[in-house]
Amino acid sequence: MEQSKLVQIVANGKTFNVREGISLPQFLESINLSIKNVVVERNRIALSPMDAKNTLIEDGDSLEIVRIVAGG
Amino acid sequence: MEQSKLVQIVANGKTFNVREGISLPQFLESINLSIKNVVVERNRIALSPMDAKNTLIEDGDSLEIVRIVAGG
Amino acid sequence: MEQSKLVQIVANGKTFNVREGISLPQFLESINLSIKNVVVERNRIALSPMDAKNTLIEDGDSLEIVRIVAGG
Amino acid sequence: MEQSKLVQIVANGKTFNVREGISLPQFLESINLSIKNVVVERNRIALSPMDAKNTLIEDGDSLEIVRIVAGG
Amino acid sequence: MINSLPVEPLIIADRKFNSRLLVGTGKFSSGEIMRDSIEASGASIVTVALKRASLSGEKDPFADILEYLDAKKFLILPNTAGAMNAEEAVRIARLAAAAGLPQWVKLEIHPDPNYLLPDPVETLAAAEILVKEGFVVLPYINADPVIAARLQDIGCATVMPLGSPIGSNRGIESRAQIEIILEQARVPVVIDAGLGAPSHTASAMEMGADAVLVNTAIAIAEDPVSMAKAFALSVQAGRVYYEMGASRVTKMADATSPLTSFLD
Amino acid sequence: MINSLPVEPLIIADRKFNSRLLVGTGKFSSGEIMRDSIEASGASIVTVALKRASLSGEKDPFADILEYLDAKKFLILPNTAGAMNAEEAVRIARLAAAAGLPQWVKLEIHPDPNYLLPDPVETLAAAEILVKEGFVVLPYINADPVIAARLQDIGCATVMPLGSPIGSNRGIESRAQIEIILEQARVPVVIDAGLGAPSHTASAMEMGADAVLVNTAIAIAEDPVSMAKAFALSVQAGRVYYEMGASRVTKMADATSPLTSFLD
Amino acid sequence: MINSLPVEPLIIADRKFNSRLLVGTGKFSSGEIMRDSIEASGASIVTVALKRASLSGEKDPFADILEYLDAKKFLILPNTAGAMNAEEAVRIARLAAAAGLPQWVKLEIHPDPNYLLPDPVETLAAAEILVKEGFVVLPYINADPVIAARLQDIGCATVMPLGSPIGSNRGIESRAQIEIILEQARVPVVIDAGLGAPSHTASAMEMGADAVLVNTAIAIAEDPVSMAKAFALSVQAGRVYYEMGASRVTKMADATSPLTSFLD
Amino acid sequence: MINSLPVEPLIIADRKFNSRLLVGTGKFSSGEIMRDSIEASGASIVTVALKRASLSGEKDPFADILEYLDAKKFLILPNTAGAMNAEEAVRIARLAAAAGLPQWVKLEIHPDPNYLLPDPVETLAAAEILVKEGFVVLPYINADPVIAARLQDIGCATVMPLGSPIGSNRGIESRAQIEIILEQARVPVVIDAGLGAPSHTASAMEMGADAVLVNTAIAIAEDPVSMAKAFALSVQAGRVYYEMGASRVTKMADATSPLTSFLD
Repeated sequence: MEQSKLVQIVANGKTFNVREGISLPQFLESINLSIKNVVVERNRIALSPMDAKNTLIEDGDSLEIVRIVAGG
Repeated sequence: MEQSKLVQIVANGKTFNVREGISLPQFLESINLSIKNVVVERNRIALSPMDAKNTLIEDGDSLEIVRIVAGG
Repeated sequence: MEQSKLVQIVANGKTFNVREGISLPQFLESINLSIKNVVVERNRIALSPMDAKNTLIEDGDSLEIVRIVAGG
Repeated sequence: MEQSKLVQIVANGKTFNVREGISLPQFLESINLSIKNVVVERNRIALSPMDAKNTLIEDGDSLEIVRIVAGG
Repeated sequence: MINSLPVEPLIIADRKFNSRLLVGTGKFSSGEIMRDSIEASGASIVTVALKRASLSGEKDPFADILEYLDAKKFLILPNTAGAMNAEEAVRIARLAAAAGLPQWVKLEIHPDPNYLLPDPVETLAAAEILVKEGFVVLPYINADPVIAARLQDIGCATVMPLGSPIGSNRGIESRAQIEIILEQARVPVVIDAGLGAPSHTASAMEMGADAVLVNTAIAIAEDPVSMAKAFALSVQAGRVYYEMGASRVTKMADATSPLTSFLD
Repeated sequence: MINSLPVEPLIIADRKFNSRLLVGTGKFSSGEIMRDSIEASGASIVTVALKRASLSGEKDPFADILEYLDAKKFLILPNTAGAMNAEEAVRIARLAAAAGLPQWVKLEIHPDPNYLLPDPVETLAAAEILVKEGFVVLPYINADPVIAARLQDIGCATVMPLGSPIGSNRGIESRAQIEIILEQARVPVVIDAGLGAPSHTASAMEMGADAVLVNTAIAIAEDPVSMAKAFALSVQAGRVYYEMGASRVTKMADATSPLTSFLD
Repeated sequence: MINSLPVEPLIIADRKFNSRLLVGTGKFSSGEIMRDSIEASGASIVTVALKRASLSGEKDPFADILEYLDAKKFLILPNTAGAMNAEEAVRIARLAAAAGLPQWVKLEIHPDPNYLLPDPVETLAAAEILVKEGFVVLPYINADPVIAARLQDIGCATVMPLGSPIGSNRGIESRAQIEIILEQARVPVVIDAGLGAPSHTASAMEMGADAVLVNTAIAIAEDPVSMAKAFALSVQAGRVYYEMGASRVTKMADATSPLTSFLD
Repeated sequence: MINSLPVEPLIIADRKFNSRLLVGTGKFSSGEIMRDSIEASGASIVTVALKRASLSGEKDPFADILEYLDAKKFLILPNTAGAMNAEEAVRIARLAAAAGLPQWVKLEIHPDPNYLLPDPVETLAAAEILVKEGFVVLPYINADPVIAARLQDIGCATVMPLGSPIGSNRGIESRAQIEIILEQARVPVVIDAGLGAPSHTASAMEMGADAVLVNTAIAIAEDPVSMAKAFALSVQAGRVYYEMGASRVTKMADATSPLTSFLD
């Protein structure tokens, strides 16, 4: 069986090596986050939940993953 | 008929000549006041309604007739 | 030699037994005070320096000895 | 004798027709101002007294003529 | 309904009152508006005054004020306004009691016509007599902690320091002195006079006043009924704050949102 | 029930809100207490923040804040706290909108960590972009009337001058400047930050503020639910007063009781 | 030199004083510093106190205070601090006079140990006796206009309302009441106590106070001599302002530079 | 003579000034009175304005202001009043320098005609240009600590926050914000505008301001020369106090006279 290639991305300032072709929801799951509880900005573009669901991770992607939290 | 004697009293700073033996309620009525709406001090003694009702005017009486009014 | 009689006085709330006939300046000296630096009230009468100088202590005297001090 | 040509300039927002070749000091004098009491900006360039003295008016010049006055 | 926030009741002379807003009856444009405003205020204590009756026959407009006040719902508290000295104040108090009002009195003696500031000497003298006669005495005073202490020594049931001159709507001008009165008080402190806006009464309650008295600001408002409610709300709000312990005031900011490293 | 006093509704960007008290969600000790306090406050607008998710696996305590807030009952208003400049603020606003929150934003950019005072230059830059993108922008500003006017020129839906530093509970310290902002305002003015007691919010409303935002003073109170009600009452009280026209403040006293010739 | 600004002299009981700054002698670290500070202050009136002599032999550090004060240059004004009631105050005043001090007295009776607030009842009683005995009486009072008026009626030479508690350095906290005292005064008004900074004394003079008394803020300063001068300057500055008529305070700005159409 | 109290000199852009009182030249009734008042003030820095010359021939009353100001004794500081934006302000500054005035400028841009409040955006833009051109820039700003910090970052030689609107004589209304500016300042802070009484300038100096600017209150006083001196005295007094470390403010009293057991 062929080994899948790894691509490098940055999420919230940290570097991650992930399988090529992985989806954003899959990546989030891999780090114990759910697409339902976060909002993601990919390469400076904020993603709607719909867009986020259908996004595939690409090499060099820069992600900001944020939550809605308490604030005044 | 014999004419009744007059006595002199002071009420609220004004002098009045009234018939001898007149009651306090009668005097008040004579000046268009009702014993029900005023409080009376006679010779520096405050009169309860009961006392006021039974009081007879005497010569030289000094009356203060006051009302309860709005105030802060 | 005859021993002089003692009289009892109160000064600033404390009881003192002093020789009969002693003068106020002498009494003050006996307690290390000088008539020049204090003002004395004797039996509720404030004494001028002149009066103080000529005052003889009597039995039962009540003295207040005060100083002029700093104050606002 | 030939009549000198006129050129048009704007000073402090007003239009003036002045003789061609006139100097800035001459222009100022013509409107009762002295180069000693004013500061001049010509075509958005502030002129030092020296520069101002040697400046010739040109067609289309835009002047701001200001004074130093009281102020807080 | 307005009294929906549960706060501790006010207790004066062992009597319990649900509201910490006392209301005066002066200056209203009609008896009906006065009645409705007092109702709206939720007040438990309502002041009235005494006045020489006119003997010349014309009708006093408010001569029948008690018809508008249900003595079962409110404590009708007579004041001694108009008294020039202790003796007059005592006579007025006795007249009020003789008239059947409760033997309580808001003792106020203020001979100065411009600022209506209370005379402490006459007030002390009158208080001493009235307390001995069994009156519950609520004296109106300047914000003077020494006078407040003396009146408490005599046996007054409250002290009522002024915020600012009667009817001036200037709020609490003698805050520092009132704080001392509150700190030293052994009886309820009612801040009276000059409270002209809901923020004034809220602030009075936040400082720890046990109650406030408002009259002018309600009575001469465009809509006295709504203004009465507004004051009632503010008194509750201030009291809740006080009972909970005041917020910590800090010099610097203290973030309400997470601030660190939001984005790279 | 609390909203018993009829006051004019607050209108921001053509949307009508029943309450003039905005509430922040920061600093509550639990989601349940936050929810109940907001309910008690009667607020129509509730702020939230955005924060980088932790990628190290531990659970954020409030990560599920939206479970406690019914988006049908409240306008959930995201803020941009944590943004160090205009660009970051814009990105945060877009993220919030992408997340499905309404395209409204409480724009706050305050790089200084001690006083959290807003940077007017960055705020103006961000506001310009966000307004163009269709956001309803509510900028948090210092009490600077010129900045307030500029933000209105740009098309902001409100201005939100600070009373005093965030979380400081110091009340309204820049009263004179806020008065000028109010006088010149063409949009609703919401006084934000530092309002620590009901008297502060009452006073803000009495001055003519259209609304106030409170967070810290409610969230860290001993009993946040009661404190939320207290602030709600004070806001209503202050608004009623404002709508009625402020009381006339006088130098001298103005008697509430008849004074002349009480007794001989 | 410091007294270079020509202001009207202060007149108390027909005696003219060049300086409107009265200085207390308490709390200085040495007699020499006290003497030099008083010199620097330019004061014409200097207060001293009386104290029971110690009979146990130890030397009082300041027992010889009069050696530092030239009675030809200053009016040495004894106070009655420590008196718990009128009777004690009268005795102290008489002792001071017996000692050869002028028959003037700063009458202060403040039994409360925490705030040292004057007792108006005892003060009135003592003033009445002392005035009859021929004393020039300068009573220390709370900022109570009614007490101030009564003391003037009795024949006091000044009234000395407190700005804030003695030694507290809090400035003028009862401004509104002091304004009334000033408006109604028939004798010079000396603001005493709590004046802790030159701006406080300047402000007191600007309000129209005839003089001020400072002690703590000078005596415990790092450099009492310079601080004494600073207070002297501020008193003069404030007085000049007052004599000239206060500046008109406006709501809006009033340009100091020409504004119209500077450049096209 | 007036400058008799030794205080640290003011240093702006490495230049040393003996006086911490800056004086404006506007609104004086004559050149002579202006000159004498400035002399009396002891000021080292004096502001002037620039104004379009009238081309219609009538004489400007103050057109010859420099005849009254000795440029050897004072730094003549031109302001940019009248500028509606950064570009105009820069042009005015350049004109002033071209005229031979020092390359210093009091940068003020306040388009609003009612309150003359400075526009921070235009002020920042102009400051950036002028600093690059070598000007010593003293910007007039609202009491906004963030703007103050940005102007310092750019290289301004001071910041000049306003106390209250120009010419209003209202004193220091934004005290809390000015305290933050002072705490964070890396250049001298000059409080400008609205200082209407000596107590205001004393208070500004006591807070730690490095200098103050006064114009209206001196210029329109009944006797500007005496008023100038009064302000000078108050500035010195306030500075001495600041240099010595402020007095400790206490809640309770702290006796200046011995109190214990005066008499039995």
